[in-house]
Amino acid sequence: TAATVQYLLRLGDDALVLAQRLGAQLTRAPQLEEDVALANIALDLLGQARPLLARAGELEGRGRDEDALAFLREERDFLNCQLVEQPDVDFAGTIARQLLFSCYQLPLLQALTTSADEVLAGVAGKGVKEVAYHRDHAVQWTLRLGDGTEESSRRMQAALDRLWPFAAELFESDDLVRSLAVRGVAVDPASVRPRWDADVDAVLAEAGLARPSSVRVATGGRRGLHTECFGYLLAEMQHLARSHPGATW
Amino acid sequence: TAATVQYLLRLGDDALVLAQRLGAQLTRAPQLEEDVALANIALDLLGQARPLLARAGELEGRGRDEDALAFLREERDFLNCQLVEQPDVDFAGTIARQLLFSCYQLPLLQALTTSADEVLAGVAGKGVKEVAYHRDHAVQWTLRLGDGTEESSRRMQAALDRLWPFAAELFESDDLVRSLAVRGVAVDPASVRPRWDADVDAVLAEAGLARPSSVRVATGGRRGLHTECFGYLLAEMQHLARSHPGATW
Amino acid sequence: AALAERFERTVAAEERIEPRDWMPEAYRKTLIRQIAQHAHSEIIGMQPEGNWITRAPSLRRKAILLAKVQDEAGHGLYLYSAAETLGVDRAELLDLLHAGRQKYSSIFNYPTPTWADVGAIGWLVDGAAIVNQVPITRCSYGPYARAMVRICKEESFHQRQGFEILHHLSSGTPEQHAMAQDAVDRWWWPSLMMFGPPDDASPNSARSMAWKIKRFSNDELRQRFVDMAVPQAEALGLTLPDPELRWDAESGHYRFGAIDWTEFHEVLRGNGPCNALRVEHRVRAHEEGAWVREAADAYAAKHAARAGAEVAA
Amino acid sequence: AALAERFERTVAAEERIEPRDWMPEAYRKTLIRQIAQHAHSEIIGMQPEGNWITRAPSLRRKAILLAKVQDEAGHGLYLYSAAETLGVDRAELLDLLHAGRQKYSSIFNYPTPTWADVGAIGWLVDGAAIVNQVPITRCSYGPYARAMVRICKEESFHQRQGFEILHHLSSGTPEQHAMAQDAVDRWWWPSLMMFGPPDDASPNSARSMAWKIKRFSNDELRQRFVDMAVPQAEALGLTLPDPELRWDAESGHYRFGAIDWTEFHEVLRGNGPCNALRVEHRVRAHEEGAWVREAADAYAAKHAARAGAEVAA
Repeated sequence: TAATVQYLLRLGDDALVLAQRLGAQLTRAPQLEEDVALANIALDLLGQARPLLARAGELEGRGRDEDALAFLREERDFLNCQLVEQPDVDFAGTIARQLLFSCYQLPLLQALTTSADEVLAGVAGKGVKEVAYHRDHAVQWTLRLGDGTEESSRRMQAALDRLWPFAAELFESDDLVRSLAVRGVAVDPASVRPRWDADVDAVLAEAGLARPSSVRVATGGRRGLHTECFGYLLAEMQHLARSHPGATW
Repeated sequence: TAATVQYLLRLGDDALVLAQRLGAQLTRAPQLEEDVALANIALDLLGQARPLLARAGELEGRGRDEDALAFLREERDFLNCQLVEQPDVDFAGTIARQLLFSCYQLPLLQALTTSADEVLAGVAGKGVKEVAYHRDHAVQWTLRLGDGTEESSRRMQAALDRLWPFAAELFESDDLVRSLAVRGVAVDPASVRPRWDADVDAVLAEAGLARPSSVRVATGGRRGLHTECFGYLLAEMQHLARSHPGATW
Repeated sequence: AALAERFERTVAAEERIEPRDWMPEAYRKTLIRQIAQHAHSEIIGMQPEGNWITRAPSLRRKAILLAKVQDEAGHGLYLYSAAETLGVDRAELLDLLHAGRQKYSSIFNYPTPTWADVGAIGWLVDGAAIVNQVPITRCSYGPYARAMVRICKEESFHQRQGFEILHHLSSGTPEQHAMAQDAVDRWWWPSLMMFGPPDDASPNSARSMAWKIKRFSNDELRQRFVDMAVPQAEALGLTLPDPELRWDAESGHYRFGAIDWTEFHEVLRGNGPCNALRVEHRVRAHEEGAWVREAADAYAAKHAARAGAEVAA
Repeated sequence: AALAERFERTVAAEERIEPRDWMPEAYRKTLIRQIAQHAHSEIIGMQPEGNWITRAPSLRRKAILLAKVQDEAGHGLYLYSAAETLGVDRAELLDLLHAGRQKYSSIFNYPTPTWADVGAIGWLVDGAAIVNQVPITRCSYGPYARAMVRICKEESFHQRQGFEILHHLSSGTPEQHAMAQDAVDRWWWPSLMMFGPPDDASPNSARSMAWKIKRFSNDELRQRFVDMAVPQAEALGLTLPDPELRWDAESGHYRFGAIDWTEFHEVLRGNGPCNALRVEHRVRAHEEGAWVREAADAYAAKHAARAGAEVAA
């Protein structure tokens, strides 16, 4: 179960951290409809994170609930991929991050609907519909920005170039995930890479955007190693909860 | 002594929060000499804040040291003026904040060198020389920016206009400070206003900048009421210390 | 004249004026101004609470708050749509907001320094909004009345959530209780000001009442709010910062102290703690989003052109 | 030829070449490249530690860290001045840094996720820097040697502070101890790489040695550092992440495992965890400061002109 706990934290932290980033964009979107849409996506992700973290805490058996895991863990204990923690430089960056992540998350959750862990299967079952919308939203905006104005195309390409090094980590396989995959609990993320490549390539082609050629591979999130922006995200997220030890809200 | 504690916190929090803002600018200055200069000013202010907070904790008698006061108080308990917490929008903003604050702090510390509180008198004695440099630094840059290029003059004027509403609070008098002034501990801040007006007006005139005409008066800091940016400053500053209750560093 | 008569008859019969109907120009203008101000208040009102989304102290509270601020964006959308039925468009109205030429509720010019402010806004500000808005569900202009039905339903949900936040804080640790009390102390008087100036200083009210846009006077609504809030404060275990507040058995109402209208007018004139901040934040989001809206328009135009070309081919 | 001979004689006699002296063009170029790289390393090196200034866990540590990062800016200033004696100016060198055409030490392309990283950088990175730099205090080029004397004095102060941070953490709570160990685990190997490629893969070393710019080979310096660090790690109560590390009584040195030079070359090629971040941060500060530098120049020019006009009048 220690392995399952780790795996649940990886998935739960991905959703939590991305929800946190998107939540910060509320009141800052380019139009009201996008305030609504980004909040929707953030809510879906938060709704995925909560049962995953709660389940991790339950299996761990050390009395930590979803809030203890979200608010009282330190940076090195967060297992999200580095992609989701990347800051929102502009709307193109927000969309690029959504595109890369949702094209990965959708086939992953589809495969996880049959997980041997009931909670995981339940979250995946509910999440598939949500993430299909997230992906559609990101695809539509990628097309509009890629095939919109000169500026939007330049910004969208720059955002993709900037975030591309963080994509490889999504598909990293390791002993933990492989052993859980054998037991039917997890899905080996490497298995969803072909689908991701096909989906992303198709969108980029239609949007007139180039697939970035960066060879750099950023990694470490699954081992708790994060980019320097992440500590500030946590400080903001955890400060109030940490300021009142033992209080409930 | 409860009044003296409050007064020491006002002065100490001013210095601490301004040091925190300036410290965040390190590696972001327009030239290396300014990285050095702003760090110097931040260090001076931090060096003033520490004995003031330590003295406040000592007089309070509840066992709180400088770190407990800096890292474990909540936003509503910080008594700094709102001016020092205002974010660094650009270098002109940093300089405008320095100008308004150092032109106030210098005559205040000069008067406090004879405070009946020994620690306060000591901090003031040492601080006078430091703040004379801070003021000179701010004045020189105000002249350069005001009388530099069109852009620099526009930015400097905008920064002054933006920060001007926060100046009045510096000179606010209340029963607490008046009663301490009678006892020779504090200086009534209203008494340094004429000097401030004269000094600031002279610099603005030489720099070709207009004295802002804003009638808005921002206030509340001395009662622990801060602008919305302040909570984020505290979250960042306090997060690590709050994450390890009871640890020393 | 026949048209005017029909308009008067419709209003008098408590029936709805619809966009296709003739209406007096002053009625249209009054409605546009009021609906726009209402919409702007929803949009600007996202900021004080949005300030706590990233810092909410539990995941459940974070989700509730996210949903609430999202609802406010949704309310803004309905209301701008309602205004658009009167022949203005959202972009124009937003420009007026950004230029400071249309107002939003002054209450949102106060800061939210603590988490308890989220509770106080929900309880008091949404509470006051509901008292203000429920009568508008019977407003003579159809689209506004219908938008308000939906909005009021959600607002009362928000108000209960605000109450619940404060209730939890009030019965929590001493620090939490103090935080709740402090927030109520700061929000109480501004909430009372939300109903607008006293009746004897509210020149436009009479006409709005005649048109059945407005149903009750400012002071009537304010009294209704106070009568509702006082027992709720007791249930919360919190006090209201008014030494003159007392039950008046004779009238069956709570009597309250004098409101500081100087503060109200200062905030209204732009000198409140957060006026500049709120408008700057909105303008920045709008300006930073300009290239995105342009891209969406360009894309739509290209694809409409292509679709047209395909049809022609 | 007489000039060249005099240059050779001065170097051989362990005397100093000064800016006014004749020197071979290759010597000048090598020095410019090395001093610039060194200066850039000080400036970029402010970032990983600067990352913790606003979050330092005590006011004392915050002051020490502020002072340290300030010292690094000061070191950058000395070194750019030393480079300027060779006929380039700081602005040119910064442009080369920003364009990625001059390098800085690869060690600064690693992130500082925890407070213990500040300690590890002080202890290991400054420690390695000192081993590298102390011999440069005897460099044949006078201005560089003199800058280095001052820098080394401050660096050894910084190194002790780093050691002290780790010592405090190591003997603190279990969480603090783990934080210190984790940081050392992450910084150890990159620190060893700071001495550059192994001698058999370091083509320019021989000439630098002949010119007495360099005094010891990369591998010699690396060994010196390891010999110094191992007992210090023991004193800290921390382990070094090298299972092959052991004392070799025969040679009187610690033997250590093989270095992963692939990682070194990847980071050098720009693919380290923070290469993009570091350069972008630097470029942003430079670009955002452009209007300030222009204003200062314009002001200086105006006032020089006015002073001239007054003299003429």
